[in-house]
Amino acid sequence: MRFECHNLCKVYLTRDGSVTALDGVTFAAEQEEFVCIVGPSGCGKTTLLKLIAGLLEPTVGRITFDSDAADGRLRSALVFQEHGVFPWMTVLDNVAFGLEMQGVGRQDRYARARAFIRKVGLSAFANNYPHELSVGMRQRVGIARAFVADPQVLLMDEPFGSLDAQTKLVLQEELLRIWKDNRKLVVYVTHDIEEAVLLADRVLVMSGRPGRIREEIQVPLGRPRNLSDRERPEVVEVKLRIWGMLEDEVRQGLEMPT
Amino acid sequence: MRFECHNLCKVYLTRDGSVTALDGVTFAAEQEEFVCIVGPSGCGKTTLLKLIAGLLEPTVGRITFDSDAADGRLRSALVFQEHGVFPWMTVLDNVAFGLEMQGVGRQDRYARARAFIRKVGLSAFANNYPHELSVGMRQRVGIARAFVADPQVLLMDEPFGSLDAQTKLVLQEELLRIWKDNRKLVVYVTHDIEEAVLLADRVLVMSGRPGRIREEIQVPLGRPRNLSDRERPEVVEVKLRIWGMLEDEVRQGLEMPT
Amino acid sequence: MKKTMRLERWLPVALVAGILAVWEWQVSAGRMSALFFPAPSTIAATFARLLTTCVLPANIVATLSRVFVGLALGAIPGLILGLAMGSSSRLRAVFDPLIAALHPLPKIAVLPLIMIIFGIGETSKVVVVAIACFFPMLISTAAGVRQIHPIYFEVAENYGGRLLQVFTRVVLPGSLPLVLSGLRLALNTALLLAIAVELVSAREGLGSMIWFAWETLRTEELYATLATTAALGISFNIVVQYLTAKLVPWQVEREG
Amino acid sequence: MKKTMRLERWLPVALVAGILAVWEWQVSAGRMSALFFPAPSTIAATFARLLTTCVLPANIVATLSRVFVGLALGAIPGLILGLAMGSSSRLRAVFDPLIAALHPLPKIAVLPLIMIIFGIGETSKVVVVAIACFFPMLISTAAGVRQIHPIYFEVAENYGGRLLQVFTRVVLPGSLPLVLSGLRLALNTALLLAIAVELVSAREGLGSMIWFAWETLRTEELYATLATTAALGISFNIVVQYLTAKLVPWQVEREG
Amino acid sequence: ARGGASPTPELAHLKVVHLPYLTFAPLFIAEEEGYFAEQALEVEFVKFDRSSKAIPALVQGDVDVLGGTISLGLFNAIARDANIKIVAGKGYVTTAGCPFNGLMARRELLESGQLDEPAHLAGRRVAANPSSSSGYYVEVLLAGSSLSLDDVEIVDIMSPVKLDALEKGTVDVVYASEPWVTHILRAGHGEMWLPIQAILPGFQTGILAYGPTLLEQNSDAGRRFMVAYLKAVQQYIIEGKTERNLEILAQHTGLDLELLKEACWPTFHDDGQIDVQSMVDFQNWAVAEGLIDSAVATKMFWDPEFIEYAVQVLEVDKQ
Ligand SMILES: Nc1ncnc2c1ncn2[C@@H]1O[C@H](COP(=O)(O)OP(=O)(O)OP(=O)(O)O)[C@@H](O)[C@H]1O
Ligand SMILES: Nc1ncnc2c1ncn2[C@@H]1O[C@H](COP(=O)(O)OP(=O)(O)OP(=O)(O)O)[C@@H](O)[C@H]1O
Ligand SMILES: [Mg+2]
Ligand SMILES: [Mg+2]
Repeated sequence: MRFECHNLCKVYLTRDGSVTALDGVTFAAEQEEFVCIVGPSGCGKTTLLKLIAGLLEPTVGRITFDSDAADGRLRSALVFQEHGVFPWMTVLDNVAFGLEMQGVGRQDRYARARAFIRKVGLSAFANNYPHELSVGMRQRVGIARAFVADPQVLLMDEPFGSLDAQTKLVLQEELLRIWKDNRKLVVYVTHDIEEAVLLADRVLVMSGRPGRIREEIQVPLGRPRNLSDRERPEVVEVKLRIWGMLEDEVRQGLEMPT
Repeated sequence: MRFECHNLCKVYLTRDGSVTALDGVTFAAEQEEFVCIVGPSGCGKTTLLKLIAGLLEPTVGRITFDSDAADGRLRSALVFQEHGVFPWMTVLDNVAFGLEMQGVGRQDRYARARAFIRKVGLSAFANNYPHELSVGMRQRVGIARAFVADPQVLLMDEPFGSLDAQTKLVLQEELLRIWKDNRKLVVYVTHDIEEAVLLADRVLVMSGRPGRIREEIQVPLGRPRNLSDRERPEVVEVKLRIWGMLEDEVRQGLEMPT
Repeated sequence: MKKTMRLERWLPVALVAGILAVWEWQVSAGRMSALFFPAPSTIAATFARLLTTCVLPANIVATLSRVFVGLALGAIPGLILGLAMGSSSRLRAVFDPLIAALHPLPKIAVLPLIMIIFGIGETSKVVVVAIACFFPMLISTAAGVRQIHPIYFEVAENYGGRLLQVFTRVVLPGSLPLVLSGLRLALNTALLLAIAVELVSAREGLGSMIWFAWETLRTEELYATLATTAALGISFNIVVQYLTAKLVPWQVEREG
Repeated sequence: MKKTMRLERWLPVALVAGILAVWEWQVSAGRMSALFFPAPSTIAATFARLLTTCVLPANIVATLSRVFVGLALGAIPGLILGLAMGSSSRLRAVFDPLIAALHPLPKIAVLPLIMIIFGIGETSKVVVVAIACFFPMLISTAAGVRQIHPIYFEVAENYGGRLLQVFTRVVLPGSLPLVLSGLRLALNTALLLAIAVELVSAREGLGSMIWFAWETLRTEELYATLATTAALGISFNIVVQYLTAKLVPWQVEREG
Repeated sequence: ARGGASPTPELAHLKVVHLPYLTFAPLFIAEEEGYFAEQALEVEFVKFDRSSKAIPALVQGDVDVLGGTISLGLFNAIARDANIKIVAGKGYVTTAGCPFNGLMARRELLESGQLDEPAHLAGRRVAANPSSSSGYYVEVLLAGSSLSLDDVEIVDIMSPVKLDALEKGTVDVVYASEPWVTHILRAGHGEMWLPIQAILPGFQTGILAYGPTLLEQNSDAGRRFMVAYLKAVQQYIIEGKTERNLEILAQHTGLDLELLKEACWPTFHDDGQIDVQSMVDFQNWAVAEGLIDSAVATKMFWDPEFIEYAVQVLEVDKQ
């Protein structure tokens, strides 16, 4: 499973004009690759993921998939930045939602969902509704839902943004395990440059609005990785490079707004 | 302006039982102090901030305020973890909302709101509605709204969680400036231990659910601080200490859920 | 909280009791026409008589059966079309003008036409009730679907939800609070129309009792029937509240 | 997208045109009773005659003035009480049973009582219209307020919003999409009831035209009046859609 | 001044119940021919869809004159101390001439002889209203064959539907009065079976009633109204279907001239008298049926003062 984005442009129409979110984004994601995307706030990362997931139509350009799935249908799962947890379903039903859509029977999908609910530490809340959860707990529901659906492509939009450092670490490890064992393609958006470097094979750095791929950085680390090992010189070096790139973009955005 | 929390307990009633979110939280926040709160996901940080803001009633315990405000009324502003940006108002009206509630005239409040909108880099979007913004942009609207309201107590619930590292840095600096210049009391919830150490005078470390104050840590750094200076030995030392404390809590929560 | 809630429960009862007391007093003092505003005690006695002679129960059953058959025939299609129209701007563009044109057509005025088409029996009456409660159900439901946040549709699409799945797992539960408020409107409209039809052409039912009470100017029977109607309205509301509590457990209740 | 939307615009028109064509054909072939289902061409001719002799315009004005006065008297209190009841569980506990009891009372059946209280003139007619459109407005509005996410109330409280400010800046805009759907229901209900009242007791208005058409068995006039009513319904819908576009610019429109 | 009691009577404004029916013909004529104006009356017609619905307004004094068919509500209101009284007749069942109202049956039933006598009604479906005069007619008819309303299936449907139901055979017999008699005859699926004159000859179908405003407060206006009314009744009786009368009726009933010419017009007593006995009978029937509480004495519901005055004035006028 791989895909290519060809010259993607996305223009949103608003009441009084339009916003160009993406402008000529071209890149390929290879088989079993772990791609991270970083970029300033509002540069179009979410837009890009939704384009890949097929939830939005590009204004210009197209995306091509090479799928090895039997039915030729792309099965991707997006972990939404805003969680998108259904308020009207219990945690259990939310997590099992992807399986339900695939037609997995009730018994089976609940069993599989419960396993992941345990992994994200929500066993005690399996029968609670989302409004009874904290923000971080809701985010974990969204993550579990994507994991359990076992997609070919896992699209994650700041999946661990509302989690404390320790929980994040545990779930990052779980993510890497799932990725390796199940030979998935992961596209992962994050604001945390360190996280991007530690997780990714390749980091795509985006420019400020309108979003373009400013640079692709191959991460010079082997596998398996020790996610706590943040101070290795290679990591620090790449981090600083990315930091530098993004800094201009951001300063520009904040000082001289478009 | 200072306040004290005495033995706060908060129990939420759910359909089938109850969740004890906080259990005996006691601490004081002093005049012009910058207090950070860290703790595992779901430990009751948001609950605590809402109690302080008066949006929730504690089940047990009470909060006392020593206010030096003329009207004796506490003016706090909460930056909500879920942003709470009104979908039916433009960015400008959202940011000016606090001033509007205070009865500030239209001209005046728009002028003051625009200044902060510029600071968070959203000038181009002043007349857009929130659904036309990215998640990070919406979060910046929430931050600007709190800043512009100029409250005595600023309560911030992971305010920069959805922002890229560079934007975050700029806004952290702005926050410190506002705090110093306007002699505010800030209570700041974050998942980023490093951030907590760099910003705070004192870090309160909470235990997992039910939330208690497990430890209070005085940060051994002078003012003003250089927020990019993350590798100073004092910082690293405190960071590691807090990390260690939280690690047990989290491992416990994830492996052996309540 | 519990205690004050109990107070609020009793407040409407107290209010009604107070109004009735003043009414009784005004009538007995001769300040109100006993012909058109018979004393509540008289009405209560009539009510009791109608109840024990089974006149009222039989007529309630007749009306309710029209209400519920009509509701089933009208509200279910209203629900389904409302869900569909709420989800699709295309369907809205097609059906909205038709709905807008048909909704305000006066049902009672076209009752003769309906009787010509559906015959002079029960069918016509039930059809009128069905038509009437179709619209509030549809309009409320469609509005309810439109206020579902788009992200939930994206999630469902993302996980490969098919049309029917999206309907049952997103559209229906997401709009449920407003479907239920539509149901409340539809139930009351059904009752209103059942009575209106009975006023015009039926030998049993609350409407025919009202008509009869007017024809013979037995106003105490009129009020007894109106009180029955009000009681039915209150029970409908209790049913809808019960359904809401059962079906919308995720609804957050603000206090105050 | 534009192009297909244009198609969807025309689809209902085409549908209606098709039905009319079949109808015309069936009547001219003698397969439908021309007495009760006069040919569309006959109806159109009647319509044109009523229009040019100003019979129709005068009656439309009479009905519309009742609709709008009744709407103002009924929907505004409905809106205000709906906003209040939606925001406060206390008010709900007090008023909900009363509303539930009063809503299903048959307005036309109590019209004689209303006439005793308000006289036989315009007031009574307008009062009935007002009562009828009060309820859908109230119920829709209250449901609309209840679906506002609690966080927005917290934000308003947090920034020290007073009751009136919370009303105008949170409760009203937050429920606006449903207020407008309530307005749509209320407008149509007002029109329905104005006609129903006119059927019973008015010498002018669309309802009296319909009644007269039945009494004289001039079904082509009946249909012409019904067509006028449908046209009014469509215009009401256009007004509500326009208001929605103006007042709810933040509404996200899903495609498809 | 023609017909005036006092030389220059004060102009009175009267609200009069108006239905676009043939039985209201004298009221239309009095208005159009200026008979009301002659009597210094300004008449405002008030519409109701049924005359019985106007009784509360009459009791309250919101309308001054009620014209209509006799109804149970009228007697019950009087029994409950409402000060309203019948003051003149407005149509009765004539024993001669064309049938204004009656029971009409499906043509094939009549032609095949399945409905030769009232007893054949048993088990048939009849469209009538059991709590009004049409129910009374059917019941009286059945009583003659020792049957009761329970032996037939009564349905209550609107007049236009009766036309269609006769055609489709979903009813067998319908009660109809003009212009529906003509409509049904024209449609061709039903025929007059038993005109009411064959069941209840002389029955007082229509009445004119005054409320407290004319009975108590302004009886002078009541007298003048009656003068104008009876003058119109006489014009109606004497002239019949003249062009002028046709024109007036067409204007007020909305019916076209063809239909008006074809239809049978109701009959009136030229002196405004009523058939008191038929009303007593009607009441007794209603009491027996439990439709009203008690029968009211004749002097409670009938006040002949106004017609007596009017007849006298008109006599003087003629001379
Ligand atoms: N529905 C929409 N209508 C109009 N403009 C939109 C819409 N969604 C996004 N945009 C605009 O597109 C740009 C990119 O948005 P996007 O959500 O993709 O950013 P992002 O990179 O995910 O930002 P963040 O890191 O803050 O989440 C923003 O400038 C935003 O204002
Ligand atoms: N409305 C509610 N009803 C029931 N339980 C609730 C409610 N709100 C919060 N809780 C529970 O209270 C606990 C604390 O929630 P809170 O939101 O305060 O956590 P938090 O520390 O802010 O977490 P996070 O870091 O994930 O935002 C959680 O276990 C949650 O399940
Ligand atoms: Mg984003
Ligand atoms: Mg929180």
